[in-house]
Amino acid sequence: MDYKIPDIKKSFDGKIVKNLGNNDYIIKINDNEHNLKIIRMNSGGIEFILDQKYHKAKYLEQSTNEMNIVIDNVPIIINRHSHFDEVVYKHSGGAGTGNAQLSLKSQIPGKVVSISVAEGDSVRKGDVVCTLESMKMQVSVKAHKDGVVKSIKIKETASVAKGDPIADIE
Amino acid sequence: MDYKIPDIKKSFDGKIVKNLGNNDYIIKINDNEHNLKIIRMNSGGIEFILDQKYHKAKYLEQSTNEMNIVIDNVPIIINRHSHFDEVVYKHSGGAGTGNAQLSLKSQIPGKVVSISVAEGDSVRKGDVVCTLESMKMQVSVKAHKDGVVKSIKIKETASVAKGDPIADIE
Amino acid sequence: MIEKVLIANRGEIALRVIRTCKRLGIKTVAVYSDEDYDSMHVKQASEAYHIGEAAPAKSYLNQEKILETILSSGADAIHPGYGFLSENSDFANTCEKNNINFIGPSAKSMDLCGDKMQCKSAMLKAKVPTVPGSPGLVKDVEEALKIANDIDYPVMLKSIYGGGGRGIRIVTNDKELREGFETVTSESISAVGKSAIIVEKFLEKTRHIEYQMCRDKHGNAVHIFERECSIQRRNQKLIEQTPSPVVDQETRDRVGELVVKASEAVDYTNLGTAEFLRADNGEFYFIEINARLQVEHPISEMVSGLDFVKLQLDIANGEPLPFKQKDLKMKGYAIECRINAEDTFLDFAPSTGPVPDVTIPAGPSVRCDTYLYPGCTVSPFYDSLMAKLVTWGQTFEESRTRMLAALNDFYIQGVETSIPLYKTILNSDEYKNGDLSTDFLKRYGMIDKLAEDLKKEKVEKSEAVIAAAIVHSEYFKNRIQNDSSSSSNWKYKLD
Amino acid sequence: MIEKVLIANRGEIALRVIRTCKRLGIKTVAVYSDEDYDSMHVKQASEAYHIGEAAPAKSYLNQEKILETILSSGADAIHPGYGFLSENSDFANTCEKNNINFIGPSAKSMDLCGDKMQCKSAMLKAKVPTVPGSPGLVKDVEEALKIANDIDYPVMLKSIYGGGGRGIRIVTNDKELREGFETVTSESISAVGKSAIIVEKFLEKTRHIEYQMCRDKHGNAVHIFERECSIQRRNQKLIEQTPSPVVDQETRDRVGELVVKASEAVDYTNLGTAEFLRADNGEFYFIEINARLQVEHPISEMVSGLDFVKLQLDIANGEPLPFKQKDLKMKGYAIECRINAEDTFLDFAPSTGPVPDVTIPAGPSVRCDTYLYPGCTVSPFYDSLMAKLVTWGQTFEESRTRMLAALNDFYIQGVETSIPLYKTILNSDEYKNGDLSTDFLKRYGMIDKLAEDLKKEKVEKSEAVIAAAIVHSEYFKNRIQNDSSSSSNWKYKLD
Repeated sequence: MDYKIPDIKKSFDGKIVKNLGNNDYIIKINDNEHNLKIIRMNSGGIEFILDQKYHKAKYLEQSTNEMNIVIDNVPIIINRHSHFDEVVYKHSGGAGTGNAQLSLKSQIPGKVVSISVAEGDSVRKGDVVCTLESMKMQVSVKAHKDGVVKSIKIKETASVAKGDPIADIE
Repeated sequence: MDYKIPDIKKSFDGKIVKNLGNNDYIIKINDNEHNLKIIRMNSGGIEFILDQKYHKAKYLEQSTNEMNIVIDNVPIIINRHSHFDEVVYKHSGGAGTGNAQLSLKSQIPGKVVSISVAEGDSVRKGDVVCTLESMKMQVSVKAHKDGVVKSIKIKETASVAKGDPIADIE
Repeated sequence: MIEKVLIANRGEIALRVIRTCKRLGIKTVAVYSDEDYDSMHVKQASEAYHIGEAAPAKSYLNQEKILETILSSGADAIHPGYGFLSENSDFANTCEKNNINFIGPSAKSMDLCGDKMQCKSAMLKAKVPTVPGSPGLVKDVEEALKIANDIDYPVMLKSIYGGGGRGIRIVTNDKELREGFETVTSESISAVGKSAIIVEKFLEKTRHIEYQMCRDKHGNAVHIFERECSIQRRNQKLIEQTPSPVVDQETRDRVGELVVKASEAVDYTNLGTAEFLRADNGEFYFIEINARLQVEHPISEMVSGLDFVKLQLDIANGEPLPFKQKDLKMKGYAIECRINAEDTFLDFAPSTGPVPDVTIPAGPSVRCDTYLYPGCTVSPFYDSLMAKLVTWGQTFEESRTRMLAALNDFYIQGVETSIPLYKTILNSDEYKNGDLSTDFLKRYGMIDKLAEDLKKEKVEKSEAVIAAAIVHSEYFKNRIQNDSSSSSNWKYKLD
Repeated sequence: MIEKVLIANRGEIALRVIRTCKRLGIKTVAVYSDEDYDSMHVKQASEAYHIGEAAPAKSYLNQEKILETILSSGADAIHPGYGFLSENSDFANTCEKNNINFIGPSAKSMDLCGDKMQCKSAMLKAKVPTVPGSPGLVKDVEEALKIANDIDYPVMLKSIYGGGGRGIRIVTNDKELREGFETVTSESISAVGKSAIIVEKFLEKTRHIEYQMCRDKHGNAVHIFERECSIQRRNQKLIEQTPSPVVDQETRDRVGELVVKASEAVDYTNLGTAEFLRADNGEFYFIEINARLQVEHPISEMVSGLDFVKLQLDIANGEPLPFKQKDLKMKGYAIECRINAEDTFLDFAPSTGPVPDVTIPAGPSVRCDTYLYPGCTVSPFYDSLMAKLVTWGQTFEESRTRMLAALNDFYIQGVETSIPLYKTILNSDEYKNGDLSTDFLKRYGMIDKLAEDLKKEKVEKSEAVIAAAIVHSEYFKNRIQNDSSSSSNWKYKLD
C-alpha cells in the first residue's frame, strides 16, 4: 500500500513482509525492513515496538483514503491508496459473473452509518447500498447485482457481523 | 427495594420517588428524601450530585443479589433483594397462563454469558435456558413453557437486543 | 476563623483554592453554570450549587445570585479567584456589608488600584517610579511638547479613549509631535467622539517584570520576589519564570522595597501583584496593581516554599504575617507555561470542544494545575486557559529541561493547544540565554520556527506512523478478504 | 561521559532513572522479561530489549544476558536500581572488567559493605558506634557472660545460623544467660546442624534512622541528612520521613560526621545509605550500608532540592561533588508512603492481578513515582511496591495533610493496597506526635484502628452508595418492565 504524509515529499510504500508469530512481524517501508512487535491493539489505537523503540498510536477518524493518526502525541495525517471499497465489492460477489445469490451480505463486521436505498428501489450492480464503519473507517457496500431491493435487513446505528445479510435484491 | 451493607446494622429501603426532568430526581432512603442529579451514567458507573454533594460510583461485578460498588474510591458491597430473575421470567411470558408463543424472547438487551440447554432438550416451564449479562448484572432467562428446544437462536458471548428470540420451544 | 469558603470561580483556579482548603479541613462551596455541571470544580468541592446560565453575566458575574448562594450555603468567606468578580469593588463592598470575609484587599483599596490615574499619582507620591510622562491628561500641544522635551524623545501620544492601536502615535521630535497630536486627536474623536491625550516615554525592548506583594491587616508588608512575564501574545502572558534573568539580588531588594511602598500607598491587604516595565537600560517603571491572586502564582510558591492560598486565608483571618522580609529566601528556578486552547497559526484564535482524551504530565518538581480530564469539554463561554504547567529546578537549566519533558508528555486530544509553541520557545537559544522582551515572539520569528519544528517532528515520526498505518490497513484488508479462521493470525480483536 | 545507560531493572525505579536521563539527553535502554513487555519502563525508554522469562533468575538476574544486551545496545553505563543485581559485587566486577560504567560503588567496596562482620569491624576501627556486643562470635558462655556484664542487661543471644525467631533469646541476668546460651545452641544445632553465637545489647523501642551517604571518586564526602523509616512491617519499611522528629541540628551534624567516616571506612563511592538504630535513650548505632539508591530517596531529594540520579551520573562520570557539607541546607519536611499491593488484613500477603483502573494523585509538592496505568498488571513475579507517594511541606503538618489528601485521591482497582492503612496511621495522634518505633503498628494497634476506620468510612458513604444502588436497580427494573418508548425517561443509555 502507498502512503503520503503532507509536507513530506517522499511517499512510503509499506507492507507486512512476514508474520513471525507471537505478535512479531517484519514490515518493509520502502527498501528497509523493520521488526515490529504488537503489544496491544484495538480499533482506537495500537502500541508497538518498532526496532527496539516503543510507540503508541491513536487512530482517530479514518476514511478509506485519509488516516488521522496521533503517534507519540504528535498528530499526523496520512493519505493512503487503499481501494478498500473495491475489495469489499469484489468479496460481496459484485465482481463475480453470473452470481445469482439473493442476499447482499456484509463482508466486514461494522456499524451501519447510513443506508442509501429504500425497499422497492431499483439498483444497478455497483450502486452503494449502505455505508459501514469498521475500525474507525467508513466503507461503502455496493449492490452485487442489478435488481429491486426486496427487503433491507439492517438499521442505522445497528451493528452487523461479518456474513450478516444487508439486503435482499431480486 | 431493600439494601443491606455488611457491617452496618440498619437496612436501607430506597426508591426513586419522582422524576423532575433534566436528570433531576427525588429519591427516598428510609424516611428521608434527597435530591439527586445524574451527571453521567453508563453500565460501568454513575456520577451524581446528591443534595449538593458530588459522588462518583463505579459498578463492578454485580449479581442480582449482590452489588460491588466503589463509591468515591471506597469499595462497598451491598446486598439487595431484587427478584430480577422473576421479573424477567414474568415478562417473558412465563408467569402468564395459556401462552402458546413459540419463541422465548429476551426481555433485556445483554450479552450471552452461558447457554444451559441444547437443541432437542426437553425443558419445563421455569428452567433456566440461558444467562445474560446486562449492566454488569447476570440474569437468568427461564423457559416460558414446557416443551422441546427446537432451535437456539443465540451464541455465547454474542449480544442480543431486547425482543430478540433466544430459543424456539415447541 | 474561616470555616467554609465559597469559590466564585471555575476551572483550574477554583480547583487550586479547593485543594488547599481540603488540606486545611476548610469546607468549600463550588458554584456552576449550566455549562459546568460536569466540571472538575463541581466534583472536587464539598458542596456545589447551580447559579445560572452559561454566559458569565448570568452566572459567575451574577452578584445577587452568588451572594444568595453564600448566604444559603452558610459560607463565611468568599474566594474570587482571578477574572470574573475578583477585582469588582462593588462586589467586595457588598461582601463587607454582609459580613462575609472577602479574601482579597478591601473594596476601598481595590477601587484605588482599579483607577489607573489615581493609582499612578499615589505611586508618584510614594516615590515609586512610573513610566515618565504627563502626570495626567495634557491640556494642549504646548504642554505635550514641554513634557516630551523633559523626558526625551521618542515619546508616545495616547488617547485614553483609544484602543486596539488606534489613537496611539510614537513620535521622535517636535515636528512629529505637533503632527501626531492632531492625528491622535482626530482619530480618537472620529472613533469615539472624544479625545484626551497623555504623553508617555516610549520604551523599546521592554520586559514585563512583576512582584508578588503581600501585606497583612496589621500593616506588615513584604514582597515575595519577582516574576518575569515577558513572553506574551496580544499583551497576554504565555510563559513566566522566576527569578528573572536580569534581576540580581541588589535589584531584587531595591525594587522589592518599592513594592512594599506601593502596597502601603494603596493600603493593600492580602496577596496582590505590582507590575513593572523594565526598560532595556535596566530602569523599572511601575504600571499597575493586580488586586488578586495571579495565574502565575505557582512559580513564586515553588521558589518560596509557601502555599499562597493558605497565606491568603491566614491574612483574611486577620493573622499577622508569620515571617519578615529577611526570612524569605528564594530557592531555585521555576517556569510556568499557560496551556491555552488556541490555534497558534490562526493568530491564537480560541479552539474549543470536547476533549475525549488527555494525558497530564507529572514527575518530580512538576506541577500541573488543570481542570482537564478525559471526556471533559473546553467551553467557548470562558477563557482559554486549560492548565498551568509549572516546573522547578535547582538551576534554570533543570527547570527548563523538566518543562520540556513535561510538555512532551502533555497530550490533549480534540483542541489545538499552545504546547507545540512552548516547545519551540524553550528550545530556542534566545530563551535559553534569557534574551526576553514583550515582543519576543515577533522579534525572534517564533511562529516560523514552530512551523519548521513541526515539520521536523513529522519527518522524525514518519517511519513509526507509517508502521502504525500499515498494521491498520493490513488488518483491515485481512478482515475483508479472509474468512474468520485465517484471521486468527491476528491475536488482537478489533471492533 | 555517559551517553547511554542500560537500566537493569523494572517498575517504578526504572522509570525514575529514565526520567532524569531523558531530561539530560542521555539515551536509555530498558530490558524486559516475558511478563513485562507491556510495562511502563519499556514504553518510556529510548530502546527496549527482551531478556528472558518472567522468573527473575531467567531475566533481571541473568548476568550474561544483561551484559550481552549492554554490549549489543551500545550502552556505556549501567544503572542497577535497587534489588536484583544492585548489590551483586560479581556483576559490578564484570562491568568493571568490560569497561562499562557501573553506576554505584566499586565491586570491592560493595563486597565489604555486603559482609556484615567485616563491615562492622571496619566501622569499629573508624570509631563509628555499632550495637554494643561481641565484636564477633563468642567462643563460650564465659565470654558471653563477660560481655553481657560489660554492656549491661538485657542482652540478646543470637545464633548467626538462626532466623525467623529461632536461635534468638533475650536475657536479663547471668542465670538467664547461662540457660539461654544452651537453649540457643541446641535450637540452632537441631535446626541447621551448627551454632555460632553473638551477643548484642537488646534495645527496646528503637527507631530506624538512616543517612544518605554521598562520596565522589576523589574522596569528597558529604551526608545529605537523615531519614526516619521506623514504620515497618516484617522489617520492611512502609512510611519514611525527613527530618526525623528526634534529630535536631546538633544530632544531625554529629551523626552526619560519623556517616562521612563510615563512607571513608569502606571507600564508598556514589550514593548509598548508612542505616542506624536509634535507642530510646538517643544513642545511634550503625547497622549496615545499603550500597545503592534507596526506595525512599525522593524524600531526601525534596528537602535538599537535589536530583539524586543526576548526582549518581555525575559521580559515575568522575566529576567532583559540586557542593560541600556546609552548602547543603535542609528545607521543609517530606514523607513517603510505599504503596504496596498487599492485604493488610491477611498479614500483608501480596495481592496481584490486573488493574483495570487507576487514579494517580497529583498537586503542588506531591510526587508519585509509579509504574501503574489503567490496564496494567501487578505481577506475582516481582515485588509488591507499586508506587512511592511523596509529599513535601514547609511544615510537618503541611506534608502530612498533603499526604492524606493524596492518599484519598489515589485509587487502584483490582488489587488490595496499603493505602487505607496509611490513612489510619497518618491520622493517628501517635504519628502526629512523632512517637515512632519499629514496632509502631503493633504497639499502637494500628490494624484494629484501620478496621474501625473502614467501618466508619462505610457508614459515612452509606447514603451515597445506596443512592448509586437505587439508580442502578431502578434503571434495570425499568429496562425489564417497560417498552423502549417509556424508558426515554432515562436520558442515559446503558449497554
